[in-house]
Amino acid sequence: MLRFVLKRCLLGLFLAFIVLTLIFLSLHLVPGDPAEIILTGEGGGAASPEALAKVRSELGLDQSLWTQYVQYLSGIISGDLGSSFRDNSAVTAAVAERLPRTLELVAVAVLLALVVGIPLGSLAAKRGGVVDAAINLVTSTGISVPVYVIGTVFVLVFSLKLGWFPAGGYRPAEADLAGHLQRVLLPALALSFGIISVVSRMTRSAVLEVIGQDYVRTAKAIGLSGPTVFRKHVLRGSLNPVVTVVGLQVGTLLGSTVLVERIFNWPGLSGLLVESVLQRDYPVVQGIVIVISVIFILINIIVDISYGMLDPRVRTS
Amino acid sequence: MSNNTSEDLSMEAVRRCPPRDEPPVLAIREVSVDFNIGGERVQAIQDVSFDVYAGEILAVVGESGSGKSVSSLASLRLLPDTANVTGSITTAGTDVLSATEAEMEALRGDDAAMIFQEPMTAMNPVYTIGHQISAALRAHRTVSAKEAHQLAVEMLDRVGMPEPARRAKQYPHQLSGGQRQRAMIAMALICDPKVLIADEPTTALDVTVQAEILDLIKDIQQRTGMAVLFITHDMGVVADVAQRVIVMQKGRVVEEAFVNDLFDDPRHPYTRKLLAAVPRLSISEGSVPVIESDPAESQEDVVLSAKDLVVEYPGRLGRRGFRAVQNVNFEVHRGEILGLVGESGSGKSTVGRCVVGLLKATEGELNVCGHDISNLSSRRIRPLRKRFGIVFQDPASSLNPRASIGDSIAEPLRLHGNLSSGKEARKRVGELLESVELPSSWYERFPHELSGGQRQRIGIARAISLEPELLVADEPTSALDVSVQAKVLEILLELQGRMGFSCLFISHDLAVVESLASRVAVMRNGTIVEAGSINQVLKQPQQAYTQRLIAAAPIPDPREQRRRTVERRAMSANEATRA
Amino acid sequence: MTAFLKRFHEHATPLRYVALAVVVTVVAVALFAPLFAPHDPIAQDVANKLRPIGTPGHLLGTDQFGRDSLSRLIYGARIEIVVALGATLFACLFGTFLGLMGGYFGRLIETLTMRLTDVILAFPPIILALLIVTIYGSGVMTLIVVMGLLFAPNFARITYGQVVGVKHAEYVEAAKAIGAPTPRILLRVVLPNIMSPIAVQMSLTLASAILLESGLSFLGLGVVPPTASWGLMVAEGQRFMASNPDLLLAPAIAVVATILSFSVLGDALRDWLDPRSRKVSRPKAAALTEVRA
Amino acid sequence: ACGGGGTTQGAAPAQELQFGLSADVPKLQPHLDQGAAAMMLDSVLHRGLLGYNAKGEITTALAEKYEQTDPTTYKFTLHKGLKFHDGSPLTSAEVKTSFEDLANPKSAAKIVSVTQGIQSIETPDAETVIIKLKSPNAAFLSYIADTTAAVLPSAAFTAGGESWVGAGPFKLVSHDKGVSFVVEKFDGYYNAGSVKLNKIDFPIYTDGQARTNALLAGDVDLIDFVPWEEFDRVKSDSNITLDAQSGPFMYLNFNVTKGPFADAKVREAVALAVNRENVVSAALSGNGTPIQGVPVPETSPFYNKSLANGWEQNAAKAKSLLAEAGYPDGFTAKMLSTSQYAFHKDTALSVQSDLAAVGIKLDLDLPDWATRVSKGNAGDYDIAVSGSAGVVNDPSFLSKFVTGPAEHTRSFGYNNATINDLLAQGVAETDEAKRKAIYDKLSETILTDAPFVSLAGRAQAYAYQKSVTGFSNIPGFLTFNSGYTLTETSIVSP
Ligand SMILES: Nc1ncnc2c1ncn2[C@@H]1O[C@H](COP(=O)(O)OP(=O)(O)OP(=O)(O)O)[C@@H](O)[C@H]1O
Ligand SMILES: Nc1ncnc2c1ncn2[C@@H]1O[C@H](COP(=O)(O)OP(=O)(O)OP(=O)(O)O)[C@@H](O)[C@H]1O
Ligand SMILES: [Mg+2]
Ligand SMILES: [Mg+2]
Repeated sequence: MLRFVLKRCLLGLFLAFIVLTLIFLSLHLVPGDPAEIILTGEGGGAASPEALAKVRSELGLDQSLWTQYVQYLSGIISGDLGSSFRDNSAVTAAVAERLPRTLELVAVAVLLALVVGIPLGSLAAKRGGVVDAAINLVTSTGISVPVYVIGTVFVLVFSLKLGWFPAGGYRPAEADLAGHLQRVLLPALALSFGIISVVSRMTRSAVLEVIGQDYVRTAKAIGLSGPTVFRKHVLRGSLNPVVTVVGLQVGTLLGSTVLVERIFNWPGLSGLLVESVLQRDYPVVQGIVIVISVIFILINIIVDISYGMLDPRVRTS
Repeated sequence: MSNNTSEDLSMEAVRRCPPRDEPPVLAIREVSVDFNIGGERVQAIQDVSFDVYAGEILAVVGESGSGKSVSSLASLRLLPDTANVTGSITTAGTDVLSATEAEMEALRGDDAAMIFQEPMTAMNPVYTIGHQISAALRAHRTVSAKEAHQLAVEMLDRVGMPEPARRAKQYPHQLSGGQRQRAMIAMALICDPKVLIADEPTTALDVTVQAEILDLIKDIQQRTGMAVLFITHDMGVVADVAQRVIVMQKGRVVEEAFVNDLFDDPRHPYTRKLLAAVPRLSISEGSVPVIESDPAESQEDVVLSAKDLVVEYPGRLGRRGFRAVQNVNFEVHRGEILGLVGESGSGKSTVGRCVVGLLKATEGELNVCGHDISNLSSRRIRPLRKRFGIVFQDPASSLNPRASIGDSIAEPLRLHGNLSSGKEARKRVGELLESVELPSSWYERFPHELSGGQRQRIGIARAISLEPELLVADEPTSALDVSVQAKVLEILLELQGRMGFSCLFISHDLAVVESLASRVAVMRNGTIVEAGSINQVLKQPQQAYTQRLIAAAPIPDPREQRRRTVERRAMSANEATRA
Repeated sequence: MTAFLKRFHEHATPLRYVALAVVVTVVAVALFAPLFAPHDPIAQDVANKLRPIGTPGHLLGTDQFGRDSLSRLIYGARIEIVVALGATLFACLFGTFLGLMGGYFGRLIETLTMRLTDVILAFPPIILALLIVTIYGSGVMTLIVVMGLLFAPNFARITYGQVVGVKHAEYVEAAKAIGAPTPRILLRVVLPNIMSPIAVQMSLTLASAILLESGLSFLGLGVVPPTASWGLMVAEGQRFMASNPDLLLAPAIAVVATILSFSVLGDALRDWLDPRSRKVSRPKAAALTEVRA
Repeated sequence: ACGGGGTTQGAAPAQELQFGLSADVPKLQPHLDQGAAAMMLDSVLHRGLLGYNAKGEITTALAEKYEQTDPTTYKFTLHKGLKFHDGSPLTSAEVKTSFEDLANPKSAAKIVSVTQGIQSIETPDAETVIIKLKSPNAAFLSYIADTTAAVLPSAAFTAGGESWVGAGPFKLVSHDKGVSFVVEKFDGYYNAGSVKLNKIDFPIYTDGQARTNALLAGDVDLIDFVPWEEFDRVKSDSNITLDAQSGPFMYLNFNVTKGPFADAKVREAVALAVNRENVVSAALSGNGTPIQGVPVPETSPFYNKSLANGWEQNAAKAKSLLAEAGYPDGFTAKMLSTSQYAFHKDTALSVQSDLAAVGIKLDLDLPDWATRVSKGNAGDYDIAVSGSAGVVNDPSFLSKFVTGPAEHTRSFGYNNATINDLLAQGVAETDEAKRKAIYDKLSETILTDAPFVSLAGRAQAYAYQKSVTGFSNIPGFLTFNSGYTLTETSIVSP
């Protein structure tokens, strides 16, 4: 077990290295020049060739790709993710500041998704018929309506119409806990819509798969109550695909909450990532991608271990 | 365990006159069940009625597929949704067909417990057996988890599970077929039910354990007055335990009688046929039907030989592995059937899996059809596969649940039998189905739509479809009624006669082994303790274990069986005092 | 085909027929878009812009260029079907293949296949899409490949998770024992037994594909305007959501209806594959209550 | 809606303004800054010698007074005792270093084309600055009144011009990256007495819709850059003032080094083929003004009505021009725009449709903005959609669009000696009538040579709660300097 984790972690490091190299190379392949963007801004500015050259050399972009790569790698090894092209601040600090915010959104959303999605999917599987169809309608809507549409509707209804929540924004929890929570809820809810649907649909199918097994009949035969049979035998046996999709969702969301972040003006990691790509802020993009990929690789390791935990027949080795 | 005669006599009395003044604990009245298969209704049982009284063991025997399991499942309302049940069923005072779900929950496992036919699929693979047994207890009694576990271990001990404390922490797939069945039994008995519905509870058990289990059930029954519905196809077991017997055929009850009467004077033709087909262990009869193979000829042709075979199962999550087979040596010659008998959990199935290359030998040599199979890559083994077949011990789990049974049987034909067309495949499958006494029209059925015995026959049909040179048959007839069993044995013998087919025949039914095999090896604790010709081993067993095994084999004659039980108990008591 | 319909009928519920009808309609409309569309989908008529749903001559209204929403919806179906289905199929085939291999063989093959998916997954989807599209240029083919690549790991992981649970099953051993070659075991034994989460994932992926297409179109990485696609229409609609919600409504409903239909059909496929639920059992339960009454 | 700012209720409102800002500003470099958000911060944190009032007229700022002693010499007298936020003194020396930086081509100052014309800067005493130009420049003062000509402390120049410390009316108290800026009134400001706001909180709302929603929900008091799609919604709220002015404008560029667009006739044909009303209506939701000629603002004294509509839509003429140029059946070309900004994309779509009508088929290339800029700079396009603004309202701003090195806001490879000449004459001329004649001539040349094709002026709007008074949107290109009016802004109880 320990060996397995250790092996996977080492492998994970290697993977992170590959990701890093790929992202480094592809960023440099993408058209668009950081210096131009820095100097011209979003507006229709113009920059002189001299100024461009100066900025490029300041950013080290005039060196060969190889040199840049080696420099970047040696930075990484010493724990330095470099500094932003745009404001020279340390990428590590930027990530450290933004990551918890996005993690918070994702965590709340996933929690909501589990709390709502699993019962919903179970209900659909157990009841069938009209209930199933109705849940299918809800979840299909949940996965097919873009999060930015749901988010916008939330703002229009809950903030503008009803005035229950502020229309987005961010307050640090340590300074203003109530304000912070007020602002987490809507985006997390909007985000959770899709995950709820995914979890619910996976649960439904897995439950249907398990519910006809002989051991479920045995569980009934020893007199366990319906809910207990369902929880301990049916659900437990259905968890594998659910765990898989939840793991995937968490990982994917880390980098994809940008639209929600935008609509609710939530200053998270994903927004920074996309903005940094658009601004060709290579070090920030690289830093964020690395962090996300490391987290994702960890999640995958956990999910893989959980297969063995969930089903003793799976040998984790 | 005491064994004085007076108790036996009183038991004999009980057998004759079950107390009829109280209402039956289990009353089945004109129950019919049909299943919906592809929109059609298929009748499984029709107008079945019988009663089981407190303190009584009612044996249900009959054709495989005659509706024994369906009737028993119906008594606890455990049939799948596709079943339609009519009639009336009263189980331990509860009107099963109209009870609320909560009433059923209170009933199941507490007043009425059930032992399922196929323990592999009937136990949840993700919980330890200890957990599952204590869950059964805690569903009805308020005990702490720790206590429950303790009681579960005790129960496991009582059902003869070796090293119960360790086993309690194991998962079903880590146990042998018989061990699983014992866990299943422990689960059913843990709450001291008023009525026990036991569906072939001892099929996977070797006779010694079987005898112990039967004793245990009888014991509990005497103590608590439990009513037992005992489904079995083993007439010996019937003779051993039952007071009354009902015989089922084609979904109906065709005969009901006290056990002695049934054996003395069977009325229904089917019952007569059934009794006639029962293989009898020669020792009980004095005559030995010997199938002598020519040793000179077979010496040349060793189809299968094992030298110092060792098999170890890997431990989970870095724990130490488990050595299931140790230094086993044996040979099977061309045209020979070697019987492999022995204690449950002794490694018989493990040897069998090893022989067909599903498990790698940890050490030693295993020569199959001229190839050292333990050293072959799976790619190299594949072409050999059409030369040997295997019947798995657990038919439910060895059939692909997503494939129709026809496809499952056709698969080897498609792979090796160079079939010219789909039509031909259908035809061949039809023939094979009929050869195991199943209608050829069942091609499209799925495994879960069959009875246990029917599934087992699918496994046999699949294994013999290519007419293999070597067959590993792991308890191939354990779930079959004796008439079908006789048919299957006949097929095997016919194959042997026709094409010099050899067989490693794993069984706990000594009579079957005797009727089929020329030589037999007895396993215990992963080693072969005794081997030799049938005559030698069964007539003059050298090892105490073998002696016990033979003594424990039930005889399909209630009076004789009583006598033997007494003898056996005396023997084990002696052994116990000696030890 | 008739066999298929018969089989379908066996599991049919009215909802499933509706779903089938929707899918057939969408496909037909996509195929014969010019026949159905009342207007040229890219013809602008700014004077008639942002008309509400129900405007005579423009059943579903018009967008900010005065283009007919209905016609755009009809032509958009083409792109949507090609892109979303194409990407889903590609992802499913590729991902399931990886997962099967990785799960079944373990060891080196597992490391290679599953770690490959880890690498793909490690890139946030938007970034990966952005990178590929900016490097290779946008277009239908790029979209299919990008999205296929993006979604393949999901299939791979789900398949993997299922395979590791199933590969030690006795019926798999039984298939080995009769000498079935490994590819056949994988396809005929393992796959059917793990199909249902994959089928669910397919309908989920279809939805994700349409959404991502929308997101990418929004970022200009999707189909090149003025070509219509539903995703593009949804993205555009969002801009005018507060002022002209009608613009969003039509494509959103089209997307929801299509995804709903596909997921209903996905369920049908699941039931179809699962022999235990292949006979719809509802009438039976009713019969049982009758007996009790 | 509930108040997030806490400024909308109560008898005596705290003078604290919640200003929803359209973008984060990672680095503040007043001499370079071109974005709306950065310029907004520049205008509150920094000050130059001069400034603008609400009407867009030049006013004094750090300079207490100024005079033009001869056509090329300006003398500025600073207020006494000026201080930066950090307490360090602001004297003529700091003004000098700042202007030297502005004039240095390497520093890429926004107004470098103007400041390069500085001959010398003299500082006879701590309060006096004398700037001499190489040649007269009628627009010089307008340029140095822009926020970009802020006087920075010398520390800024070691930091590459980055400066959060200035001499403006407010000082920065905190910057939570990506979340907000908070500034407080700076008591050392030369005119601190007249500044009414004590504090301005700038929460950042990058998404236009989110920004609008925040305003409508009452979370903020004022927002910049109201998205065009939202104008109606904002207007319909009776508690809110929408303050729109025509701002930057949309136009087309050409790659004149190759293909059909090398021919002026084709370019003119394009100019005549586009329907500008449609651009305004479709891309700007109707919130803009069609520009059918050279984009000199109507309010400018240099506006010439007869020339202003020289590119009025005329498809027939466009076709005949195409035929003259040898393209009677039109041709296919690649149009560069960006999908990152919807109005750029929609402008492209609108133009695409109009040009198709005269036979020019355009394939759209809609990468993200960074790629768009690169491709624009490299000339990787045939025709491109651009949007930009002059720094000042003075017509000299036109030079930005027609002369200079290759640049994405200019037609690639375009160089016209006549135009360059006229532009030079225009700034050198001080007599207004003569200037007008020169610019009329310039306009005529532009109309036929079409170095760019103007399309539409974008309405640039701020919106604020009715309780906010004194803030106003400065007209024309000066809209980005509107932050200057925050010194007069206050919050009154409703
Ligand atoms: N996968 C496994 N992991 C660990 N131990 C196992 C595994 N399978 C079997 N065993 C152990 O190996 C021993 C031999 O098992 P095997 O199935 O060969 O017994 P058997 O002789 O066939 O018994 P039965 O007659 O009950 O079927 C048993 O003690 C069992 O617990
Ligand atoms: N779920 C089901 N769907 C359809 N048919 C079924 C189902 N279960 C059982 N049957 C059919 O009902 C009949 C009775 O089955 P049952 O399991 O009761 O037989 P059995 O007497 O227990 O036989 P065995 O001794 O082989 O276990 C069989 O013909 C079987 O094929
Ligand atoms: Mg049965
Ligand atoms: Mg066994």
